Amino acid sequence: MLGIGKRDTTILLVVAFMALAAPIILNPFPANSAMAQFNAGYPDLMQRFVIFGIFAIGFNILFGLTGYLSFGHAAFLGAGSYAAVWMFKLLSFNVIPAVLLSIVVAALFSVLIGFISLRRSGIYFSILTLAFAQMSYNLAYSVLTPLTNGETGLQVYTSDPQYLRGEGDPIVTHLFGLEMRAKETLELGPWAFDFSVGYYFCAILMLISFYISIRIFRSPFGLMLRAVKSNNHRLSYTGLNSRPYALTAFIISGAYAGLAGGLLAAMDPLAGAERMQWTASGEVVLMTILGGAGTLIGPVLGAGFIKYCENIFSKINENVLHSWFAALPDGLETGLVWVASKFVGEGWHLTLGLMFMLVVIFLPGGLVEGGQRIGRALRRRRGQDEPGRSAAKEPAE
Amino acid sequence: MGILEVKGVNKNFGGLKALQDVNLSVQEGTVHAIIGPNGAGKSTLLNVLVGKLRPDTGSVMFDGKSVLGRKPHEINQMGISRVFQTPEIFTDLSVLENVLIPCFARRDGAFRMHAFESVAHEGTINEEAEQILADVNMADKRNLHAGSLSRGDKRRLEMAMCLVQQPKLLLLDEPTAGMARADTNNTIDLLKEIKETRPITMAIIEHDMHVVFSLAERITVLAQGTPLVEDTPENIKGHPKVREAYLGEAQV
Amino acid sequence: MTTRNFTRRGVMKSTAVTAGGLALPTIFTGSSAAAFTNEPTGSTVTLGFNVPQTGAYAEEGLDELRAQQLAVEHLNGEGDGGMLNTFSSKVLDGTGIMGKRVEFVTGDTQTKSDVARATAQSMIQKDGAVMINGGSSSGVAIAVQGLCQEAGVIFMAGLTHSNDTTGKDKKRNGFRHFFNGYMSGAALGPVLEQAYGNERRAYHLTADYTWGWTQEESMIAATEALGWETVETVLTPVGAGDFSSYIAPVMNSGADVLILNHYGGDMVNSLTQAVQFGLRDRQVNGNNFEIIVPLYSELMAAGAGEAIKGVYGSMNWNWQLQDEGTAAFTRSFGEKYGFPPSGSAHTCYVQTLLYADAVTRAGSFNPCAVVEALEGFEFDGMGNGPTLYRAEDHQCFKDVLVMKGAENPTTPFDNLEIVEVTPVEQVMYEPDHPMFAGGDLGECNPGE
Amino acid sequence: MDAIILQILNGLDKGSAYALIALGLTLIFGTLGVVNFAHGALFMIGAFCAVTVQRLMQLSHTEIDESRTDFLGNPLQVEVPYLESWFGPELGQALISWSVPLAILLAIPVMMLVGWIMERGLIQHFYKRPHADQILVTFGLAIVLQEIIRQFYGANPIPTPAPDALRGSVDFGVWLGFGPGVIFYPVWRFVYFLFSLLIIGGVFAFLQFTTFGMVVRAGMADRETVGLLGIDIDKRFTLMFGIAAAVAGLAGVMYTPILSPNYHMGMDFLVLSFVVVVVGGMGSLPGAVLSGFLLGIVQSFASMNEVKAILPGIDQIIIYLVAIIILLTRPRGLLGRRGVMEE
Repeated sequence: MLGIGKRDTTILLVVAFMALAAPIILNPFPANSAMAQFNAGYPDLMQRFVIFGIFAIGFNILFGLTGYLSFGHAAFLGAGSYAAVWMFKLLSFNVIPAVLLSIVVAALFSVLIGFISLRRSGIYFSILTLAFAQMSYNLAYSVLTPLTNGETGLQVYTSDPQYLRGEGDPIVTHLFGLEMRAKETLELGPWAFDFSVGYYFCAILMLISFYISIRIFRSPFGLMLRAVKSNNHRLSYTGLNSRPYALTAFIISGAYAGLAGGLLAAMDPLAGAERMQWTASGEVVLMTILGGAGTLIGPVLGAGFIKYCENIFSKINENVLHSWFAALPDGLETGLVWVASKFVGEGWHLTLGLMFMLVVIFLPGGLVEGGQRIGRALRRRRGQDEPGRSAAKEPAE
Repeated sequence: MGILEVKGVNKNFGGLKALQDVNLSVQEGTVHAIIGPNGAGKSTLLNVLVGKLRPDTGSVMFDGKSVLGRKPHEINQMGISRVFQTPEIFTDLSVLENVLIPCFARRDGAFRMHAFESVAHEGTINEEAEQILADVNMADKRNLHAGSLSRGDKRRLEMAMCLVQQPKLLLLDEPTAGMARADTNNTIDLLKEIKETRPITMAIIEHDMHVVFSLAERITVLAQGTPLVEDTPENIKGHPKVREAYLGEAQV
Repeated sequence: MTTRNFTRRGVMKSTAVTAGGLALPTIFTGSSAAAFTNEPTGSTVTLGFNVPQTGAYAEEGLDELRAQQLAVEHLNGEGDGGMLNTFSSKVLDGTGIMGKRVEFVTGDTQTKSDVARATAQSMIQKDGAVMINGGSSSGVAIAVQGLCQEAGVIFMAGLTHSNDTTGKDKKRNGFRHFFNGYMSGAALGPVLEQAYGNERRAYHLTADYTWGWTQEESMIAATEALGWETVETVLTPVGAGDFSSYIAPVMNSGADVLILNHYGGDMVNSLTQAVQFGLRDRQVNGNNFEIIVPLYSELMAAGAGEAIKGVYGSMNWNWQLQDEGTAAFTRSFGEKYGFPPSGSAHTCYVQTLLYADAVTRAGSFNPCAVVEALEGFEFDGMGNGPTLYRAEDHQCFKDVLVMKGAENPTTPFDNLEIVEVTPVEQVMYEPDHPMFAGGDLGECNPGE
Repeated sequence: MDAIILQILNGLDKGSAYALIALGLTLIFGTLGVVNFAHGALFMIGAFCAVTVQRLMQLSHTEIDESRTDFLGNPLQVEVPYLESWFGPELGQALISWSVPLAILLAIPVMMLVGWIMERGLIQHFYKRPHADQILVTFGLAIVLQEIIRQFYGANPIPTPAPDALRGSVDFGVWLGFGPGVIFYPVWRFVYFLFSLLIIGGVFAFLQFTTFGMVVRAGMADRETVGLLGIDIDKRFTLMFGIAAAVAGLAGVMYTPILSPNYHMGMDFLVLSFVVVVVGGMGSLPGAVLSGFLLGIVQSFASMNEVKAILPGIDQIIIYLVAIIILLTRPRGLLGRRGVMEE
């Protein structure tokens, strides 16, 4: 189906189902229950899941396939966001021109940075990209304020021209009149599920991005990219020029980052300079490795994992903990709350750090490997383990 | 006029004269061995041929065109393939994928953006790849991880990757170095078979005289960066200068 | 597809109460939309406390959080009532807000605009917060203020000192209890004149971002009005760490005053290092060389240690004030946590009470009603004397404190001492003052 | 001229910090081939050794001063450090003010121990893993370490002044023949610079003149060969990790009077230290030191008003700009070797 193999079609369908049903899947707990704290099915966070999913999918095309570890991809995310907000400021709140321009701007920016950085490989390449991104961030924060509005972040003012804005157009981001923030709520008893326009807009673009990434993975081009990672030396003695391959991958992943940046702005028309900081570049690296670099679905999982931690764990404060453990005897409750509070709320970074360590120590292939292990264990229990199968590990599952 | 013509090549590293006035002509369709003691400049010469090093003076013509100043991938596209001392393969990819890559390289050139086609749907290319694997008796290993192969199989795979490109000239850099006797014999058989079944020119750089005399039709002896003699294996064996410079130490 | 906007929380709560299970599955109950975003329909109301809990301003944020929790206790009738006893408006009676018990959710802004907006969004979309409060930087405050305006909830900005928050970025749904750069300059001016005279030459080191620039602009205006000369203004990268290469040129520039328009870690480092360079031991133009830090905070002063001795700066509020409200707040905070509250804690505490008060007076949680109740509101008993929330720009006007690093502090909490309480008239400015021009409050947005 | 000398001094001082961090990082890279993203955290832990010693020296007992009240109106509880009551206020204070240099004594064993635990407990399992995994696990470790420090010391910067005797600045210009009062420079910064030279010299001498050092150097060049010689290179590398951690930690201890330590200072230095190492050339110790000083000086000059007047904001990006230029003109940094970390 769709020109991809059966396995890939299954993966795509699973991802599509997850993405489209996310508002329900991510809200498993009744809205008023104590566990509602763990619900992630509200539009803003779901949008972040899929947007950072796009970012990580794109990054994986570069890092997962070619092995070039860029530490500067946040620069393209930021450039995409700025481009989109400028479109809002100059044209109208319609998201289409904004998203298109954000892709184009980020791609052009990545041509420039990629062309220079790819003259080196290994860590030298990483540091070159890092240097470019940090320069972009520092300048955006200070000297380029007329273009970026510095620390505050670029936003749309009522005094902005918006040349293409029609009379009755919404004053929030929209798709031909369909407001991004519009949503419908489905209530089933104590459960409540939000279906927001913005989320589905992002989710559909994520699915398209994911589909394109599958096609790239399975294409001759993708094969060449994996060859670049595996043995660049052999590649050139096989008559192939690795530089344009790597550069194209760099540009594609830059464009993905631009799309993600544009979508961030389309969901929330404010672009802050922190988006370009090295920590943001590092975040996408972590997402990809955590999920499983070079796998199709890993980066999406990694992105969801990190964003979930950031948004859910950081919001659990001592009050919430007390309400959870209220049923326990006093001393025990205090003790449990004390221990737990070190890992959530202000301590959520500790949880994140520990998770990084645990995943990488015990699951070298990232979360995807965790899934595979569970799958294999289940198969083995059913006695269906095919011998030799694990030996013939498919390189880019 | 040979398919490969090396004329007056000199290469210095600092004060060291690695190659001095090297002239060499490899005739189309022959197996030409280049031998010499350690430090004779064999590797330097090879690196000049594949574009990794640029000589200080002289010319290297392949098929009527100069290879000098061209990058390795361009030289490969001209029709020169290379087998390395330790097999250079794509260890992270499957055996089949390893041979698919040269197939694409032959069809599409040094760079082509086929990002939306599926590898699985490339009928002819897949057939070619399967064929060559069958030719080197590796068809049953097509789905294995190339990195997990035995050394001998890696060598076979590398050979297959070169052959599938249908090169005009195959350069072999000590193809049996470090191999056990049995593996060496297997490799010799493989090369012999290739020679018989394909119209191919080979240039072998080799230490092992057994290999050289089993395969070569012409031999050039290199010593201290200079070709000493060039002749048929029979004549080389008896050549006094060669014995003196090189074979004296080896058992022939 | 329809583009209705309505809130989940209100609907959800009502159905939760009536349905109590799957008995009455209401599908797409959009038509019963609330009148405004997150209208509280149950027995509770949720406030969102969005403060930095990680990164450089974490302690500042955590102190805000302590104060906010205290405010919630007082609103719900727990504890000693704190400033509720001294507040001039008496409508709050310790039964929550309009009879609804106050609950709160917290989030970590990381002092990043993006993250702060994400956590605020989650409070609004997921937790049904009707008011967002807190923060420790102007960039974040402006970003979150914009979000609250769009979403239709009230924003009570925490620590934000940039002129822009109630200047070119002011919003109808946002209010600021903190003072600003202009007011710092206006308050410091007379004190500096008295202490250092009229013939000084000032050298500015300024953090290279929006707050730094407005602070520098305000200080230049204030000091030049005294007759001081501005020798040089130098922008320094945020988070530079080592400021030596910016401090060294000060020595032979002919300046005799160094003004550090820095905050947070930058302030700690630049001040410590300037003192290390022996600037304050120097004599220039026959004057003792002096350093000024226009914006102080207790936590950062503590970070700078002994370097702050004798250094002038300004503050929004300090626990050493002598009025009743301050005493009440300091007592209840101190008894709960064991140390006195910081200025930013005070801001957030007061704002939480003020919001509750405004809702009660308006008789509605509707943001537009709250805005109306807060605009032009005058009150007393919350520290800093009589206070006005100006309708034109939502800036709060009250006395401003000029502080000095104490020479001999006896405890870790009195390392700053109040030099003067500058009366509000002196820091007053017109809403269309050039430093604040260009903004537009816009219309209040209740959401839907 | 005086301005230039001042900026050179500033640059050397900044450079000392960069060089020390980069030196430790390179030792780990070069010997173990590990990309250690937790190196900044080691620097931070060093700095908090100084804080710890300061806290220990200030251990106090409370005395109640009835004549004064605290903020709640209760009688004031005055904290009197034991050192003050034992040695009298003046000597006591003087002793306390020496906390930072004294912290070196604590930092060396602590850092060696931290390094040893890190290497044996975690890093050794990652020698054969891809660099990406090393980055992820050490980054996770860095976060965990800094959060632990935060649990104990809070997030606020903590003032850690230099000893009274070394506080303030000296009229350095007079020694160079300038008029009095032209070039003042803080004493502690001279101390830091000399200290860093001492450490750098010590590390080089250690590698150059001890058998241990020679083995390690050989191992840096070719690990397998050394292993073949029957030398247990792993054990030596463990110790090397400890030494690298100690170098980072000492850099942190002595830097505290310049930069009040806070829990995330390691992250602030992390990126910079990698840039320094890479500009110097992967695996090259002299390269790391050279590049540290070079970048420090370049950054100082870029901060001069005269330069900023022509190129606004240049001081924000100069380090990265220089890094890009160097990497494009010298493929392996200043003194890097071929093939190290190029894959």
